[in-house]
Amino acid sequence: MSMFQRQIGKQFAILLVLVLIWLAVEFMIRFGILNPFYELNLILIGINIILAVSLNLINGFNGQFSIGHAGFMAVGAYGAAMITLKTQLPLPLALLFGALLAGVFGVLVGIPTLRLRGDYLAIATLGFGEIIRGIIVNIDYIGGAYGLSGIPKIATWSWVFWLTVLTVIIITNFVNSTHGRATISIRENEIAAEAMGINTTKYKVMAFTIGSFFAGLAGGLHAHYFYTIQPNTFNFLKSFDILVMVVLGGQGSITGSIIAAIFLTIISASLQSLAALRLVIYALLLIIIMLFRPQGLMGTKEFSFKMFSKKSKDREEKPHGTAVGQ
Amino acid sequence: MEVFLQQLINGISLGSIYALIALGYTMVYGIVQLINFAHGDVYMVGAYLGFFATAILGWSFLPALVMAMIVCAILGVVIEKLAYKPLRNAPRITALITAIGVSLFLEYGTMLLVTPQVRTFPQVLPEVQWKLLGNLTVSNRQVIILVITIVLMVLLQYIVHKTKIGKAMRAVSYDKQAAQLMGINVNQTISATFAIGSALAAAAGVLVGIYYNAINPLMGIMPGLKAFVAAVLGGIGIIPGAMTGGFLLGIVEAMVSGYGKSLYRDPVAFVILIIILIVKPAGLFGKNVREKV
Amino acid sequence: GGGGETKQAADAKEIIIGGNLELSGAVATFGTAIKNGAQLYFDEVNAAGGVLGKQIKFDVLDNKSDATEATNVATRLITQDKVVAIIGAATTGNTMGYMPVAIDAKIPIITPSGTALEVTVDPNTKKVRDYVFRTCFIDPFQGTAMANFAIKDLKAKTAVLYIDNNSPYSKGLAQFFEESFTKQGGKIVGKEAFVPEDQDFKATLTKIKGLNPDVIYVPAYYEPVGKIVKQGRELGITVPFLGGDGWDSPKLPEIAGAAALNNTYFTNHYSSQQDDPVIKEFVKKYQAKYGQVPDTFAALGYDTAVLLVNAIKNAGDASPEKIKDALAKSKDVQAVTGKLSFDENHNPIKGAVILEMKDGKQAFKTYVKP
Amino acid sequence: MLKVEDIHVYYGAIHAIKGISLEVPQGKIVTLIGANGAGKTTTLNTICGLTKPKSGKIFFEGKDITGVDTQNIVRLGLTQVPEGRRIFANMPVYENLELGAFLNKDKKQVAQDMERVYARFPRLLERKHQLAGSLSGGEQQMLAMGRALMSRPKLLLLDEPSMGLSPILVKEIFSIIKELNEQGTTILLVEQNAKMALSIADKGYVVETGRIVMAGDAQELLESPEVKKAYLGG
Amino acid sequence: MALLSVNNLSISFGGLKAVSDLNLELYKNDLAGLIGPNGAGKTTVFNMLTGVYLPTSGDILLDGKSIVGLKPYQINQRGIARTFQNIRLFSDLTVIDNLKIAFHSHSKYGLLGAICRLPGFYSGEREIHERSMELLRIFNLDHKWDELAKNLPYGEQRRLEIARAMATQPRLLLLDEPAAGMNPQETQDLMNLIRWIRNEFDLTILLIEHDMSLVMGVCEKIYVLDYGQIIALGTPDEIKNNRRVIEAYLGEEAS
Ligand SMILES: Nc1ncnc2c1ncn2[C@@H]1O[C@H](COP(=O)(O)OP(=O)(O)OP(=O)(O)O)[C@@H](O)[C@H]1O
Ligand SMILES: Nc1ncnc2c1ncn2[C@@H]1O[C@H](COP(=O)(O)OP(=O)(O)OP(=O)(O)O)[C@@H](O)[C@H]1O
Ligand SMILES: [Mg+2]
Ligand SMILES: [Mg+2]
Repeated sequence: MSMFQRQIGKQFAILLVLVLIWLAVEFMIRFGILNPFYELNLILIGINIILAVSLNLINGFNGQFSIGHAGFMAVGAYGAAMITLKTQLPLPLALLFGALLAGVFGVLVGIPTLRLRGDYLAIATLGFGEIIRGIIVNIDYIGGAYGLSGIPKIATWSWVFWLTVLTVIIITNFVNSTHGRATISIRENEIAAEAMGINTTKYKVMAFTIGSFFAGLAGGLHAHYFYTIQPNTFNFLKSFDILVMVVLGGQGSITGSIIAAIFLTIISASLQSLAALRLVIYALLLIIIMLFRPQGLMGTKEFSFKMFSKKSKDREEKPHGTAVGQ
Repeated sequence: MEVFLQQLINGISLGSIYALIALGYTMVYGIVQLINFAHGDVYMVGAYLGFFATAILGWSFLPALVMAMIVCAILGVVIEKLAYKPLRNAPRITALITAIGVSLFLEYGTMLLVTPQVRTFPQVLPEVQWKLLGNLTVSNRQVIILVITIVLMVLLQYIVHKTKIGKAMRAVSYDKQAAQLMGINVNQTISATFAIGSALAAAAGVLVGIYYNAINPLMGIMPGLKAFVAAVLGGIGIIPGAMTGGFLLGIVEAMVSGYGKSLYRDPVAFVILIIILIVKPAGLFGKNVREKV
Repeated sequence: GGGGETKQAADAKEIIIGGNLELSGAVATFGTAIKNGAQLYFDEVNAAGGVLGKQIKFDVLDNKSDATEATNVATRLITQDKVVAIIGAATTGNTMGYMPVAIDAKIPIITPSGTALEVTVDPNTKKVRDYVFRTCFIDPFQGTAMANFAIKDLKAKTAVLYIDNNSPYSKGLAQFFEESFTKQGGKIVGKEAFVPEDQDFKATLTKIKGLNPDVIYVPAYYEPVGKIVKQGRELGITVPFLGGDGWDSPKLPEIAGAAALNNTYFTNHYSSQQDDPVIKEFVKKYQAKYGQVPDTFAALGYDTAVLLVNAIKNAGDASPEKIKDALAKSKDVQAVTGKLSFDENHNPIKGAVILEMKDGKQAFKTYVKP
Repeated sequence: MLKVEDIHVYYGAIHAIKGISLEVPQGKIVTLIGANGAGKTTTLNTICGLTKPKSGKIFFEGKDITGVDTQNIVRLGLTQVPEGRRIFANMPVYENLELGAFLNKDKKQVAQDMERVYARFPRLLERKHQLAGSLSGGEQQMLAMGRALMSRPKLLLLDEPSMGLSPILVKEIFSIIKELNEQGTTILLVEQNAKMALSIADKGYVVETGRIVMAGDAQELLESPEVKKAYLGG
Repeated sequence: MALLSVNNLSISFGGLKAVSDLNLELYKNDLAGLIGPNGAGKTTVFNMLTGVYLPTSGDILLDGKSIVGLKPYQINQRGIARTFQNIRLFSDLTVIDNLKIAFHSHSKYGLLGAICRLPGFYSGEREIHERSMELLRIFNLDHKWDELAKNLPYGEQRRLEIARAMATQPRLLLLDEPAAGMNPQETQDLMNLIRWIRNEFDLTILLIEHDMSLVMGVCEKIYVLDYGQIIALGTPDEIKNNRRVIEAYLGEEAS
C-alpha cells in the first residue's frame, strides 16, 4: 500500500509544481513581463515537446523507424483548422477532431506498412508524409499551395501548456504499464516478444496510432497559434527536425525528448540573425553532440534528481535505438 | 505510340540520373548500413567542383570530372573519419543524425562560400540532338549519362562481388571484428567504400550540372531523397537494385506526368513505392530473409 | 504596453528597420537578393547622413522559408528589437504567415515580392489592410497584361499553363491569365505543374507538345523557367513561352541558352538591360558591391527600401503609425522599377513592360499602362 | 612462441582481466579453463588485438605485438576462432572459406586448402553454396574452424569450439585439434569442457575472475582435486 | 488424450527437406528430450511448434486442436512457451522487466486503466510485480532483479530465459539447448531445476540438448532426429545402446 501512497504523493507534488509554473508564466504574460517573443517560443517549445514525445513512442520505445511525423502533424493541423474555419465549434473539439483524424491516418498507414522493417519502414513513412503533403497541395478547398490563413489565434499559453502536460502524462503512463512493456519488448527483440505472447502487430499499430494522434494534436495547436498553415511547413525536413529532437534527447527517454525540444527550440530562435551560418552552426552542434553523447542526452534513462546522488547505479548505458535496417 | 516512346526515353533519362546517385548511396549502405543522407550533398559539391574547374579554371570536361571525383572521394573519406567512424559502435540512428548534420553542414557551408545564387556551366560538352524514328528526340548527353550509369553499375557490381576488396567490404559489412580476424583492414575498407561512393556522387554531380546547366547549394536535397527512394525500391544495399529502382522511379514519374496529372507526380510515385514495398518488403531485389531463430 | 516602448525607439540614435526574409531554406535565393538590394540603399542613405539625422539599422532575421519561422522572426523583430517597420517576406505565403503579428502590433510591413491579392486586401471583408504594403505587381495585373498581349499581339487562340505548384505567385498569375485569356475568346488547352526542385521537365513538356498550344504560359522563377525553355526547345517545341517578372535575371539566358529563349516574352517592371540611367546606375552599384548582376528580387528589395526611407522622410518621425500613413501617401517615388505610387489597395501603381528575349538579350516589346 | 605478461583489461569501469601472464610454447596445446565470465574470451581477444590492454605486454615469436592492429597480428600467423562462431552469415559457405585465406595470395594453395577443409568437413561441401547464416549451429562451428584453417596459422586461438555440438562432433573437433597440432600448429584452447580440453592439452591454466589461479601440466591439473571439484563435475 | 500430437510434419527450405514426416506425442507431465546431430532439424521442429515457421505439410494438435497457421503469440497464449538456442533476452531491460513482459497476456487491466492510472492499474501492477519476484526467487535470480539482463553471466541468462518462458504460464515448455555454455556444476543445478519445475507447475517439457549428462539424467523419453527423421525413440538406456544413435550421434564409447 505504501508504494501506492508514495506514487500518489509524488504525483501530487509534480502537479503542484506544474500549476506553479503555469501560473507564473500566465502571470508574466498578463502583465507584460514576458513579451510575446518569449511567449511564442514557449508555445513552440510546448508543441515541439508534444511532437518529440509522440515520435519517441514510435521510434524510441517501439523501435519502429518512422520519419513521416510531419505528415500526421499536417493532418491534425488541417483537420482542426477546417473545423474552426467552417464550423463554429470550440477549440477543444477542433483539436480533438484534428488529432483523431491524424490517429485514423496513423491506423491506415500503420496496418499495411508496419510489416516493413528498418529502413524500408522509414522510407514508407517518409513517403506517406510526402503523399499527405502532395495531396494537400492539390486540394484547393483547403488552400492548396497557399495554405490556410485567417485561422483565429485561439490556442493560448494555457491550452498549449496543459495539453503538453496531458500528452506527456498519457504517454508516460502508457509506457510504464504492461502495454508499454509490450511496446518496448518489440524494440528489444521482436521474435522473443512474439514468443512471449505479445501481439506485435497490435502493439506496433497502437504505438503508431497514439503517436500520430498526438502529432495531430500538435498540428492543431500549431494551426491555432500561427494563423497560417502551409503544406510546405510539413515537409520531410520538418520530420527530420522532430527526429533529431528524439535522438538528441535519447530514444526511449521522455524527459530526454522534453529537454531536447526545449534546447533545440531555443537554439533555433537565438540563431535567427545568422542566415546560412545559422544552419552551419546547428549542423555542427548536431554532429558534436552525437559524437560525444551517441546515446542522446539522456540515453534511455529518465531525468530525476536521484540521478545526481552517488547511490545511483552506474549501469553501462549502451543504448538500443530504433532497429534500423534488416 | 510515338509519345509513349518519347516518354519512355524521358523516363529512362531521368531514371539514369536517379540511378547514378543511387549507386553510391546503396553501396555505402550495403557496406556500413548507414543511410548517408549527406550523399546528395556530396553530389552537389561535385557539381560545384566541376563548375569551378570548367567555368573558373577553364578546364575541359574530362579533367574536371576526374578532379571532382578525386576531391569528393577525399571529402567522403574525411566525412567518414570525422563524423561516422567514432559512431561505429553506436546505434545506427545516431550516425543517421550526424549524417543529417553533415548534410546541412555541406548545404549551408557551400551557401556561405558561394552564395545561394544559381550557377551555370559553360558549354564544355557540346550538345547534339538526335532524331530517332521520325520525331523522337534524344540528346548525346542523355546517352552519355545512361551509358556511364550502366558501366558504373557493372563495374561496382564487379568490384563488390568479384574482387578481393569487394569481398573484404562484404565481410566488414557483416562483422567487423571477424573481418579483422581474417586479416582485413577494416578502416581502409570502409574508407575505400566512402571514396568510391563519393566519387560516384561527384561524377553524377558534374554530369547533371552539365546536363541541366544549373546548380545551387540545395540542389542535392531532392535528387538525394529520390535516389534514396530508388535504392530502397530496388532493395537497399543491392547494386543492380539501385539501378533498377532508379529507372523505375524515373519511368513512373515520366508516365504520371505524361499520362496522368503532373500535379500528382510525386504522391503517385510514393504510392507506387509503398505498394511495391508492401508486396516485396525488402525491395524488388531484396530477399526477405527472416532471421534464423 | 507596446506604445510606450516604440516611442522610446523613436527617440533612439538609430532607426531600426526589420527584415523578415528567407535567408535559408527553399527560397533562400529570393530572400538573399532582397536583403542585398535593400541593404545597398540603406548604406547609401547612411553614407549620405541618414534620414531625419539618424542612421538606419537594417536588422534582418532568417525565416528559413517557413511561415511559422516568419511569425517567430516578426515577433522577435517587434518585441525584442523594436523595429519601426518590416521588409518581407519574399513570398506571399510567408508574408501572410506573419502578417497578423505585425497588424496586431501596428507595425507597417512591406513585402517586396508577395504578389497575391489578399496580401494587402482582406478577402473576407474586402477592406485594405492598413499596415500592409507591397512593392511588386499584383497577380491580376501581370496575368491580365500577358493574356492581352498573347491574344492581341501574338494572335494566340490556345494556351497551356505550366505552373510552379508550390508557389502561390505562380498560381495567381496563371489564374488571372486564364480568366482574361478565356474572356477574350482564347482557350486553355492544358494545365500542368512542376515543383521548383525539379530538374527534368521533359515528360510534361512532351505532353504539352502533344496538346499543340499557340503559347505556353510559365509564370515562375527563372531557374526552373530556364530549364523548361531549354528542354522544351530540345523536344522541338517552337511556340512562344510566356512569363512574368520572375523571369528577370541574367541567369535565364545562361541556363536556357540564348537561342532557346528566342520567341519568349515576359512582363516586367523594368529591364535591367534598359538604357534608363537610374537602372544602369543601380546595376552598376549592385555589381560593385556583390559581384553579381541584380535580379528582380534585388531590384524590388532596393525599391522597398527607397519607399520606406521616403515615407520616413515625409512623415518627419520614425514612428510606425506615421510611417504607415506616409507610406500610403507615397507619390511618384523614383525607384528602380519605376516611379511608384500606392493605390487605395496599397499596391504600387506602375506600368509594366513586356520584354522579348532576343539572342539572350532583353528587348523592349510594349509598354502596358497601370 | 606466445608470451603474455601481466595484462590488465578494462571494459569501461569493469576490471575484467587483473594481471594475467601465460606462455604458449611452440608446437604445444595450451588450454585455458574457467567458469563463465572468468575472462577467457577477453584474454584471447586481447592477444589478437581486438581489445587493448591497459597495461602488460604480449610477445609473439619474440616480437612485441601489444597494441598492434588485429589485421597485422593475423599477418604474423596468429588467428582466432571466435566465441559464437562469427561466421559471415550473409555469404555462402565457400566465400567464408575464401575469406579465411584473405591474406594468402597463392591461388593454387588456397584451392588446395579448400579441398582439405571440405574433406575434413564433408557437411560443408554439401552446403557449399548455402548462405552460412542458414546453417545449423554445429555446421556453423565447423565452418568457423574451417575458415581459420584456411589462413594456415602458426598459432590458433580457439574459443569454446565445442559449444553446441553433438557428442560425436565434439570428439571430432577435439581430434581435429590434436591432428592440427601434430601437423605443427600451436594451439591455445579455451574450453568450458575442461575434461576434454585437459585430456588433449600439454599445459593448462585455470582462470577465475580475471586471474590465473592455477597453472601446470595438463595431466596434473586433470588429477588435481580442486580442478576436479570445480570444473569436472565432481 | 495427448497434450501435443504432431502428425507427419514436414518442412523444406528451397530444395532442402529439413524435417520430414515427423510424428511425436507428448502427454501431460512428460519430460522428453529431442536429440540428434547438428543440423538434424531439432530447432526447426521447435520453430514449427511455436509458429515461427509454417510447416510445408502435416499437422500439430494441441489438446486435439490444430495450431498450424497461428501466429507465435497466439500459440504462446494457448500454452506453449520456449527458450532459444541463441539466447534472446530483452537484453537492455532489467531482469524483472523481462519477466513482467512475459506476464503481459495475464495482466488484468486495460489500456484506459493504464493511461488514467485507475485503481485497477495499481493492483494489477502490484500483482505482476509480486509474481515476477516470486518466479525470480524460484530461479534464484531475485538478488539480481534490478540488473540489466545483458550484464548477467551466461548461465544466469539461460536461467532467466527459462524463468521468462515460465512467466507466460505455459502447459508445454520447449527448451532449446538450455545447458549450452554451462559448466558441469551449473548443468547439475539446471537438471534439478528442470525436474522441480516440472513437478511444481505440473508441466510438460520437451528439451533439445547436446549435453548427454543432462539428457540422460532428466529425460524420461527421448526422440532422436537425424536428417529430419525420427530414427529412434525410447528411454535413456534404450537410446544409449541404440546402434543407429551411436553411429549418427553419440559416437563409440559414450563418455
Ligand atoms: N564488451 C563488454 N563490456 C563490458 N563487460 C564485458 C564485455 N565483455 C566481457 N565483459 C565482462 O568481462 C568479464 C570477462 O568476460 P569474458 O567474456 O572474457 O569471460 P569468459 O571467461 O570468456 O566467459 P564465457 O565462458 O561465458 O565465455 C565478464 O565479467 C564479462 O561480463
Ligand atoms: N531458414 C532456413 N533457411 C534454409 N535452411 C534452413 C533454415 N533453417 C534451418 N535450415 C536448415 O535446416 C537444417 C536443420 O536446422 P536446425 O537449426 O533445425 O538444426 P538443429 O537440429 O537445431 O541443429 P543444431 O543442434 O546444430 O542446432 C539445417 O541444415 C539448416 O541449414
Ligand atoms: Mg568466453
Ligand atoms: Mg538447433
